[in-house]
Amino acid sequence: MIELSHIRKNFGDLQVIDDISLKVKEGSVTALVGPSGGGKSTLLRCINLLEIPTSGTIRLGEAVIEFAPGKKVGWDAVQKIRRQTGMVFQNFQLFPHRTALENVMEGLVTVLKWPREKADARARELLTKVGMAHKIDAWPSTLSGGQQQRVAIARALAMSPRVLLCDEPTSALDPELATEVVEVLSKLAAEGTTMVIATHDLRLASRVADHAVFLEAGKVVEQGAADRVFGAPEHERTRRFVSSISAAVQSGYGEGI
Amino acid sequence: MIELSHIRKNFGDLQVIDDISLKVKEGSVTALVGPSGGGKSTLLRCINLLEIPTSGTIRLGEAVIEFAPGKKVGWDAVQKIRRQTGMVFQNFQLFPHRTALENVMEGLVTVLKWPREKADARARELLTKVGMAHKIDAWPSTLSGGQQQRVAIARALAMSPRVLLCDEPTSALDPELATEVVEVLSKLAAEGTTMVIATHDLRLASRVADHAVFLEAGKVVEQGAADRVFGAPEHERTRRFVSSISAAVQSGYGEGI
Amino acid sequence: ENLDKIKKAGVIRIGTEGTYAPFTFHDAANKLVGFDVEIGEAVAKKLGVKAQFVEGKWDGLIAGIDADRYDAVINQVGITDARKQKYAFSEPYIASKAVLIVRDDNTDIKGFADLKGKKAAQSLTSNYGKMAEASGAELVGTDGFDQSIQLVLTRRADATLNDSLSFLDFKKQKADAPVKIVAEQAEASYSGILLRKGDDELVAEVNKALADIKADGTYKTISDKYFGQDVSK
Amino acid sequence: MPHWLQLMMDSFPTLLWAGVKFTVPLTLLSFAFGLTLGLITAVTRLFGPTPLVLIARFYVWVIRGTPLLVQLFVIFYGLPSVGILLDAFPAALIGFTLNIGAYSSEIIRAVIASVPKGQWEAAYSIGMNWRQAMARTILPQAARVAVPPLSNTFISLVKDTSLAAAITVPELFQAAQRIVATTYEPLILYIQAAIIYLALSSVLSALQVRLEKRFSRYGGMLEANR
Amino acid sequence: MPHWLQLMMDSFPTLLWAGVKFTVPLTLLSFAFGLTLGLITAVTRLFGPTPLVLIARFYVWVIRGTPLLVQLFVIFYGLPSVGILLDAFPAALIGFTLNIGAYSSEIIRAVIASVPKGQWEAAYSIGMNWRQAMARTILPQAARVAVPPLSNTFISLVKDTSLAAAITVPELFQAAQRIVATTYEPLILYIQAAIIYLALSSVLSALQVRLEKRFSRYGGMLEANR
Ligand SMILES: Nc1ncnc2c1ncn2[C@@H]1O[C@H](COP(=O)(O)OP(=O)(O)OP(=O)(O)O)[C@@H](O)[C@H]1O
Ligand SMILES: Nc1ncnc2c1ncn2[C@@H]1O[C@H](COP(=O)(O)OP(=O)(O)OP(=O)(O)O)[C@@H](O)[C@H]1O
Ligand SMILES: [Mg+2]
Ligand SMILES: [Mg+2]
Repeated sequence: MIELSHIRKNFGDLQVIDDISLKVKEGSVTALVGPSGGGKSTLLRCINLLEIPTSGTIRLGEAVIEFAPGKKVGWDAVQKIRRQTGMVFQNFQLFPHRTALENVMEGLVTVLKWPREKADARARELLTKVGMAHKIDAWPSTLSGGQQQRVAIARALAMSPRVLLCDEPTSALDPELATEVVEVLSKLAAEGTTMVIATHDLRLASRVADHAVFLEAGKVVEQGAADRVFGAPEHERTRRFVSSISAAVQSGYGEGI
Repeated sequence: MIELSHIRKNFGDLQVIDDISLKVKEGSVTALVGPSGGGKSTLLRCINLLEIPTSGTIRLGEAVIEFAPGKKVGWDAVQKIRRQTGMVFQNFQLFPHRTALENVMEGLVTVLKWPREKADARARELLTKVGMAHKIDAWPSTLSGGQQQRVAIARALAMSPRVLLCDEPTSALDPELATEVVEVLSKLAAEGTTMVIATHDLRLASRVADHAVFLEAGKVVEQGAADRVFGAPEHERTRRFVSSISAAVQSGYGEGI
Repeated sequence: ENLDKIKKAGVIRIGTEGTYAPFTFHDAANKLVGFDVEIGEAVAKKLGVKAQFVEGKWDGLIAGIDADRYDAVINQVGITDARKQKYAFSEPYIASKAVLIVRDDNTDIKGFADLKGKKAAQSLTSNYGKMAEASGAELVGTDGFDQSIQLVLTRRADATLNDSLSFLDFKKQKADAPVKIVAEQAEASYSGILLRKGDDELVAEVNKALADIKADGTYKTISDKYFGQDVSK
Repeated sequence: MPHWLQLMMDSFPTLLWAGVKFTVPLTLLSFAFGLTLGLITAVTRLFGPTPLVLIARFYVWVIRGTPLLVQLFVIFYGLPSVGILLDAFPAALIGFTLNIGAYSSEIIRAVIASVPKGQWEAAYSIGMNWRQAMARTILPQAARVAVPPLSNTFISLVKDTSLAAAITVPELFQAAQRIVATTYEPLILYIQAAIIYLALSSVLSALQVRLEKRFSRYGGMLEANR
Repeated sequence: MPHWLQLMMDSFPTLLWAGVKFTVPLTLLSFAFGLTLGLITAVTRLFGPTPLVLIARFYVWVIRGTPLLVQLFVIFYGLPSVGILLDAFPAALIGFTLNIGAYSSEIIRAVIASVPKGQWEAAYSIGMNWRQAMARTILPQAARVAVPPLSNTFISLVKDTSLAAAITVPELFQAAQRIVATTYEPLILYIQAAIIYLALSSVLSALQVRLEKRFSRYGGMLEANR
């Protein structure tokens, strides 16, 4: 479904993605984990070309684009890839001038040209799913962090993309809600949507991911089946990272459980 | 240290904080937990008067302000409270036109009138503490989510406030970093800073908090010693909320540990 | 060949300001009237065509004849050597004398010679400006006679030069304005109809028309109507 | 009745009529065309290929840099020498349109650029193309900041139309000057004209307030007195 | 040498001198004063008590709504009747300052309001008072959007100073008119004046580009051609 080969991304002199190759199977869920600043967001943004990679090749379905420094990428090709992908941004990026409902309807009406009533019904359904039925007409600026995040998720889901890219989709959610949202996402995955999720919530990752990729400093340190990467990491670095949570769990409320 | 009595906050017809009374002892750490939209951020913002409560009384150190609908609050009184409090915002709110270093120096130079070199040294020290030494001269717009959050924490710490209000201070951090940041905060608490932390990371909460407050729909459902609230919650609602994580842990990567 | 064009169109286009009483201005019914306007109409009639007036500001008026926006300018254009170099003029159709205007209470200025070192408010594009300058006055630029008078009234300028006819019109409107004439120029200056160069036929026809209206009394009627006297000399 | 009041009342219909007949249509038409031109210019400068960007910059540079009066002169009196003879009204319309286009393009460019990049990304991420992103996401947000400076431009235009008098358009101010020519009361007549201009601009100011309210209703910024 | 070129070369020093002596100082002084007045007015409208807000709105309404020429006339020819007799230059300076103040206040108000509320909160949260927040947090961010519309106002001003001729200030355009009076070449002289205006505005345009770069270096928005 998605195939990245030798993707690099530089910002000026800074190499943020360093020769990453990755395959994501249709209908699978891939978790991108790793320390802050490791390049998770950037990699996700490269997949739907919000950042144009410095070099490498991206294949998404039938669309293939090759990148090289100085080479311009055709708008059509970009658009072809973007039409197949949805994205939940780390900082939500809701449209401030549209209500929660309108945010979710926007793509349906503008891009898919659905009639308003149909779009309205679908948007309400999705907002209800993420527990936002009571805030349908609220402006984003009046929503709490978790509420904004849920609208952002609903907005991305609305387009029923073949590929859903989620950047920390539960970072602002309390554990209960996170679990619910994870459920929604799992169901989506089961229905065949391909997902790539950047997250530092290893619980979420291990719960929904088939495949896990551990990214640090723009390089893939370890990747493989999620169970294996989280359960029995091969690399020392990965082991330390994964264990940091168990440590926290053990020393913290974990005692109380 | 901080005493809220009968605080209410309405946005138009919507009552977001509903008669909350709360005492926070000097040097203690209070965790505000609860579902998304429960009013955690709003309550924090009421404490340093970024939102003016609709009614109630706030005491912070020697400053006491009483609120009533239609009653104007003096700027001096507000400023007196704000000078004693620092805040880490849920969405960071870095100054986009200042580099990471300048963001941290800003308060020292402008408010405390420190000489530039002294402020510079202090800012570097803090940024190093939160693992941001390598991004000292970066603009906020080029920082990853977690990096922004760490700068925001450093900015708040720089002012050495008597009271530190943290709104989801680890939401964008990976578990390793979260642990480190929690350590920094714990040390601060040990040194006598009073802290109120809104968080959905119950591990963090149980790790650093003396006192826990469970907020839902603007009301306090349960409060008490953190150990007790997380370990043996009295209320059915709290129990369910706390158990949602243990559930996640058990079904998720917890198995692998 | 311009003459042919005019004849063929049946219209002569005349540029004028429309804001210079009593020569070219709008009456209470907002109709364009005035001495120059009626002269233009009378001349056109003699040419066997209709007069069509185009109103614009002074600087534009001159540019407009270059750009062929009209065939003639009738707007109290003084006949000077400088202008003759670029444009053709008809025979003069009016003679006027420059007068020196000061405030009632001004006793310093008694004649043109006293202008030396004094401030004269003048429309810069007019002949009078040059006359004042020649007398040694320092010029204060204005957009027209009405402003020049204002400057004199507010003592920002000591004097203004203009033609006697305009001043009379002004006094008619504002009898109690505290200004007076202290001197009159000895020799009259003449204004003519401004035409493009290189069209001698048209100049000749216009001159003939001017002569005709003087001969048949039309000119006198117009002159009496606006000034109560014959202003051709 | 005092003299000045009489004069004002007498001249009022004449001035108003000149305003309605020339000033208002000239203002409205050149603003509509100019705003379109400004949007095109702004978008070209932000997104166009380099040659077009240079042309757009040149256009803005020349038009902003030279007096409107001179531009009108060139269009009306200068173009005939290259065989283009325009009537006064169309000449004025072209001049004002070019002007509004240049000034408004700077404003539009600034406000488009002020919308955070993330909003483009959000629009693209739900599959919008550039045009849709611009129309539905960027411009509505940019409009909020654009309204006051654009209405500055619009309201200036109302009064700048008086320059059309220089190229023989008998608009409001010219009408006032005509009356001054026979009454020698510039102050009274000009104030009279100013009152009518003020009435026209007040309509625009009221529109501005409405638009500002409309574009700001989604909050997220300072609640402030206006 | 063709006639027109000769004429241009002859008149150039005269025009330039008028520009340097009157146009430039008038522009710079009235912009400096006007911008200060605009900032005060904008802040009053955003944060002031209601009576002051009403006064500020009235000021903006009247000044934006009436022609600059009339304002100059009233100051120069009208005020003497109440005993205030100003020289031409100060009268012009007052008129232009009031104008820049009104127009720029609208721009400043819009851009101040465009900075997200969260930035005020961030500034307050580290203990800044209102003044510090404004000076160090809000205005620097607002400046990014403000530069193009403000430079519109500034560049317009350069050319509007020609209106000062109406109240006898012998500035650049009037110098051109004086030469027109003897040469009857308005088009050539006006183009000549336009070239000098263009040179003056080019300095401002260059300044605008520099300021835009400076205020935008922190990124977060569209990378675009300019
Ligand atoms: N526009 C940019 N210009 C320069 N550097 C950038 C830019 N965007 C990202 N970076 C840098 O690239 C690195 C990777 O950033 P990225 O946002 O991908 O990290 P991340 O893995 O998502 O981190 P987090 O978990 O904190 O969100 C960071 O060091 C960041 O500072
Ligand atoms: N300015 C506002 N206007 C109207 N409603 C608001 C405003 N700010 C917050 N609210 C509402 O108040 C409620 C509480 O919001 P708050 O941000 O305090 O929640 P929270 O507990 O911090 O949630 P989260 O965990 O999602 O951040 C929410 O329902 C929100 O929609
Ligand atoms: Mg990220
Ligand atoms: Mg919150």
